[in-house]
Amino acid sequence: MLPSEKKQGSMLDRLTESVLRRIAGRTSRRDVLTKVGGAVAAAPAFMLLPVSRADAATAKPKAQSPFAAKAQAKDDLACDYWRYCAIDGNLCTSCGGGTHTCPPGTAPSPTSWIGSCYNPQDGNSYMIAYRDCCGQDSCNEVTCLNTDGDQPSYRPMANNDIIWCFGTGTSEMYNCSTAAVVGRAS
Amino acid sequence: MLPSEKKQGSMLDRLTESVLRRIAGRTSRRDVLTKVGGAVAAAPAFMLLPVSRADAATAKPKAQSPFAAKAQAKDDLACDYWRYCAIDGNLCTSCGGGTHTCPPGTAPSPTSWIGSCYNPQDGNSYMIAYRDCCGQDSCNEVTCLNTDGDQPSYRPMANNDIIWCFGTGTSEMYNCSTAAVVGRAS
Amino acid sequence: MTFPHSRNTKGSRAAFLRSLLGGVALLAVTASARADEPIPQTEQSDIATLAPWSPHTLLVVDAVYQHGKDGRAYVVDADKGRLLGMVQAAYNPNVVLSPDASHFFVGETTWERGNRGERNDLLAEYESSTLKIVADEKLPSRALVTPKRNNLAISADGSHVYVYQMSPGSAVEVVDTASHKVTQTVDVPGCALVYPWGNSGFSSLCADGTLANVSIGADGKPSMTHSAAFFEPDHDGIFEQSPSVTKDGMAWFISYTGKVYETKLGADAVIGKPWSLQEGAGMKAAPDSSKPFEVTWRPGGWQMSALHKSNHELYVLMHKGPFWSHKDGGSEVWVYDTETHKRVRRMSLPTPSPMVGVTQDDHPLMFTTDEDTGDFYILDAKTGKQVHKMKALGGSLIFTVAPGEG
Amino acid sequence: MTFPHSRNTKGSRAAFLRSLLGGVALLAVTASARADEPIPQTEQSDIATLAPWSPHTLLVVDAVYQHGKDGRAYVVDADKGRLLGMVQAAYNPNVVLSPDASHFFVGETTWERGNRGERNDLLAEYESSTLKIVADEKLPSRALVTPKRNNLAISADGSHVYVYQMSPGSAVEVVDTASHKVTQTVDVPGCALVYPWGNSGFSSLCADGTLANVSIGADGKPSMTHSAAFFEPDHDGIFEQSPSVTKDGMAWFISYTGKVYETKLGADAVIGKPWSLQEGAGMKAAPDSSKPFEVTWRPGGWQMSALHKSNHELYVLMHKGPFWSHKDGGSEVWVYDTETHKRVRRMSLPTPSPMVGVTQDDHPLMFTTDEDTGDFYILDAKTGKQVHKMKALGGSLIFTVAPGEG
Repeated sequence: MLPSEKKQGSMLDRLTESVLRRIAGRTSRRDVLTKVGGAVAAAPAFMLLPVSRADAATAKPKAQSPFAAKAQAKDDLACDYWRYCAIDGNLCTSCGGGTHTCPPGTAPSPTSWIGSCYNPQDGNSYMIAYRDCCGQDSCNEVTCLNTDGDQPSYRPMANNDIIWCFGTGTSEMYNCSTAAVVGRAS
Repeated sequence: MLPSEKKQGSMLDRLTESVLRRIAGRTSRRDVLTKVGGAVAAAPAFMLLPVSRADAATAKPKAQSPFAAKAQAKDDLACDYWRYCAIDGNLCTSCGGGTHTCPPGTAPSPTSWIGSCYNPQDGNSYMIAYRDCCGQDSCNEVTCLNTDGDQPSYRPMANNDIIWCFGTGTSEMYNCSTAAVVGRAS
Repeated sequence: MTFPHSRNTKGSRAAFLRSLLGGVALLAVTASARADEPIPQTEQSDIATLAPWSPHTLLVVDAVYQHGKDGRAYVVDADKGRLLGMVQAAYNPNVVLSPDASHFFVGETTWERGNRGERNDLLAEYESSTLKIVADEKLPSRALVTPKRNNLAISADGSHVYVYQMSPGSAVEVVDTASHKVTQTVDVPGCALVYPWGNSGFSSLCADGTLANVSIGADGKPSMTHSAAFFEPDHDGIFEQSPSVTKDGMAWFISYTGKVYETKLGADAVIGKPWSLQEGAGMKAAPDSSKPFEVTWRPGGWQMSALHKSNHELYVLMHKGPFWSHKDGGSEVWVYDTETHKRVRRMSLPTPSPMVGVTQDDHPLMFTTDEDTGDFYILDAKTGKQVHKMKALGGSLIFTVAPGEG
Repeated sequence: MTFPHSRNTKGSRAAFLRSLLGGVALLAVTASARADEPIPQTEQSDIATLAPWSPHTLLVVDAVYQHGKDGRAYVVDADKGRLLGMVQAAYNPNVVLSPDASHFFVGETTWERGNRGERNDLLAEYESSTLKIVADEKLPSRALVTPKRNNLAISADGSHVYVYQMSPGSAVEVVDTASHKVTQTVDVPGCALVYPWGNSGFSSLCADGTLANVSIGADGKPSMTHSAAFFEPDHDGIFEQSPSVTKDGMAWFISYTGKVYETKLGADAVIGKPWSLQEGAGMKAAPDSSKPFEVTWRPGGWQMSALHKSNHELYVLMHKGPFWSHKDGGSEVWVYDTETHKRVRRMSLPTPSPMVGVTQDDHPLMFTTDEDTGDFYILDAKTGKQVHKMKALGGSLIFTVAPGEG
């Protein structure tokens, strides 16, 4: 068993767990993760779902990183805006979109990577879905690279290098990233 | 009749004239130029050939422009190298090619625009064929914009805006420009 | 109408995954909202739409010289100095806006495998409010040349788009914007570019110093006339980026030395006696290519001129240089009254600019760029005072398109 | 093998024009040479070819973040600091060099109409001496992710290329380089990346802290083993860009805090007890994510490590920062003896760099970049002294590939 799985799961952890169960039926998450496939294993789609929410599990109602300690809640066009604690790329707010709105001419992905960011205004931490807006090449207005909780691509749900443009109905061309609040982290 | 056609044709003028005659058979260049077509005129290919060599006709064995007066004949990686008097784009010498050599992975166009440049070393002016190297996007090492004798695209043989990638056997994607000596201008 | 969508090589599996994943996202949001914990905001993703375009909403064309296959057209709110969105405009692209500003067209060229494979010359049509692509017609060809406004044009009523091609012969493709079909390709041998007039005519500038004037008859058949030669391309060429107005067919052809040929385009184009930009500013006229060393104020740049129609004002980028400096950016904009031929204003620019644009309203804004940084300047067109500076908006900003220009 | 050439929509006419124009060029040159006037040089166009690659000939991968569809791989002569040529490497590309450096492979993705239309995931093969494309295979898919070296790999004998895909499930496509065909796609659920070993095996790093080891049997069938979990991704993840050697299957997996797991890859991978970069430099080990505020020297960047095989030297980009600063570029390179686990050198960089590369010869060169300018630094790997600086070589230089690395 992984050391991180010993900890208490977060709300999102429990949430996605239950969603995962509905989809996977009798296959538990643990089974999916440890299943070793030959050439034709059929279950890889589940890698898009959170495989571990340890970062959520360790979330505290206090700033949990240097980024969080300096974050602000006023200017969503700046890289130190609180929601952007794990964003990598162009801020959609600078590209004609908003914090959870894609610019016209692009489409949001229903998939995303997930961060946990501290809001200095109310002192809570939130789960943030970094959904990419896709279909046009890079918008290049305000570009940020924040890495709180960013894990390698073998932890896809916590990785900000992946082009999260699956299922947009457009090409998988990356334009910008949004940062939608999807729940409380603690 | 165009005022410029009253002047004595240069060697290249006469040369291309004779080449044109071989191809066009009984159709003189003048006829081709003034021919007004409907929807299905068949002769537009001739626009690739020099339509007027007035710049050549006015060539003098002295520097004929501020560029020529300051040009050097030593460093073919610099924009003020004498042959580059009408070059627009990336120097192939900086992209892995030479003054008349394309970088590997690209191909030269058999077509080109033509400039007339003054060589400060021997005091002569030469006709320069600016043949583009094509098949990869812009190489971006040393980029120059010189405009001696550069005319608008309705004078295609004297225009350096056109992507001269016709007939390369590659895509018409511009990588860099060469500057081959093709004859004396005066 | 050809209108490809992204296809996955694992078609049905991909579709299944897509619906599955969409479902997960939805469930996640719903479940969050249901949870007992106090959650201040739970946000669903959406897509912005644009308000109807104002006279200060504009398209900025970026040719991205260093990465030509990623050209783009930016939609900018010039009042706020903010980017509203962008669409691709690949490889020597061009853009025209419909007369009512409800749609715009992008002429572009792609290759199936980036730099290889099948070439696609395309005319894409976008809805201005959503930037959604609504047509994506494959063209017979289009000219690959550093983009000039007049490589693509639209008729006064928006019924035709004209695509200049050079493949390698010169021709103009006529696209019916209702059917999205190329109805014909009109050869214009020895000529180039498209200066449209009215609903079914255009002129081209020719190598022999004439204008070719093409009328498309009620039967759809083109007929062509030529004007007499009125300029000498090798001694004093006319800038391809000279401004014109489609509605009434008026054009102001500006030469390298600064002569302005006011022209009424049409089957029987009438070319006025030229006046001089320098003389209009109280200076002596500039000499032509026969005196290539003489340094004086000259027009120059890439999109080196713009017109404010209702004010009868001609904006020209001016710099000090010798004859063959016609592509040097302007350090100043000189504004002329097209009726008196006099300079009425002179404005210094923040940095020399290769392009100038102007809006068509009563409080016009003027646009310039810094070639080295890609900064986009939004200036008061009456004073030259800076209103906004959009830092590094793009790579190679070559011209703007604003509502009401045609 | 699919191998498209540029096709013109006016096929036969274009072919005719091409032969015609080729003929004209030839005639023109011939006629010039025949003329009586003294002409010092009359030059025909040709195409450069490259000398056999030296240990200092390298590929520099440019992801061009701002214009991703125009990624490229530059071929650089590091002794001269000169560009030798380039090939396209579009949209999150990746590059591997054949063991004898005679060919290289580019994994790339294009869309038929630039940003729309059919998606093409491609494995292009180039001849190193000519940069001519010799194969252009369409793949089932490939992972679209900011490129890491180990998204693409080649076996020790060059017989297989491995393509990591995530569509969205994790899998590895095995390409036979002789037939240019994908012989199979091996699912690696819960795992990512390809660390090849020998001629027919590879490992992947997994979400549960294990290694998945895939052997391809003589019958072509894959079989997989898993190591025990040896790291905790959320507390101290292993850098995907950790270096490995294909020939003997040795890997040095480096964690965010600076632990180095020397590993012998294989069906029964053997993972060594980790040693600490900081302890090897006489400092105390860095804490993991449980103490996220502690600032100390840490490994970081993008391609944050390189290996000199024969010298047993591990090069690591180091910077001072807190735990989650693993993508901060290194202000210094620390060099370790992989046998003693001690730091043997410490070199300051001209500017902080997200990538480091090193050649495999006895007089090794080291490579870094300035992210903001795209400058490429060629340094003496033994002293850190600057040998050349190639100004603005590219947009987003992410890693280098030099002969003999595998």
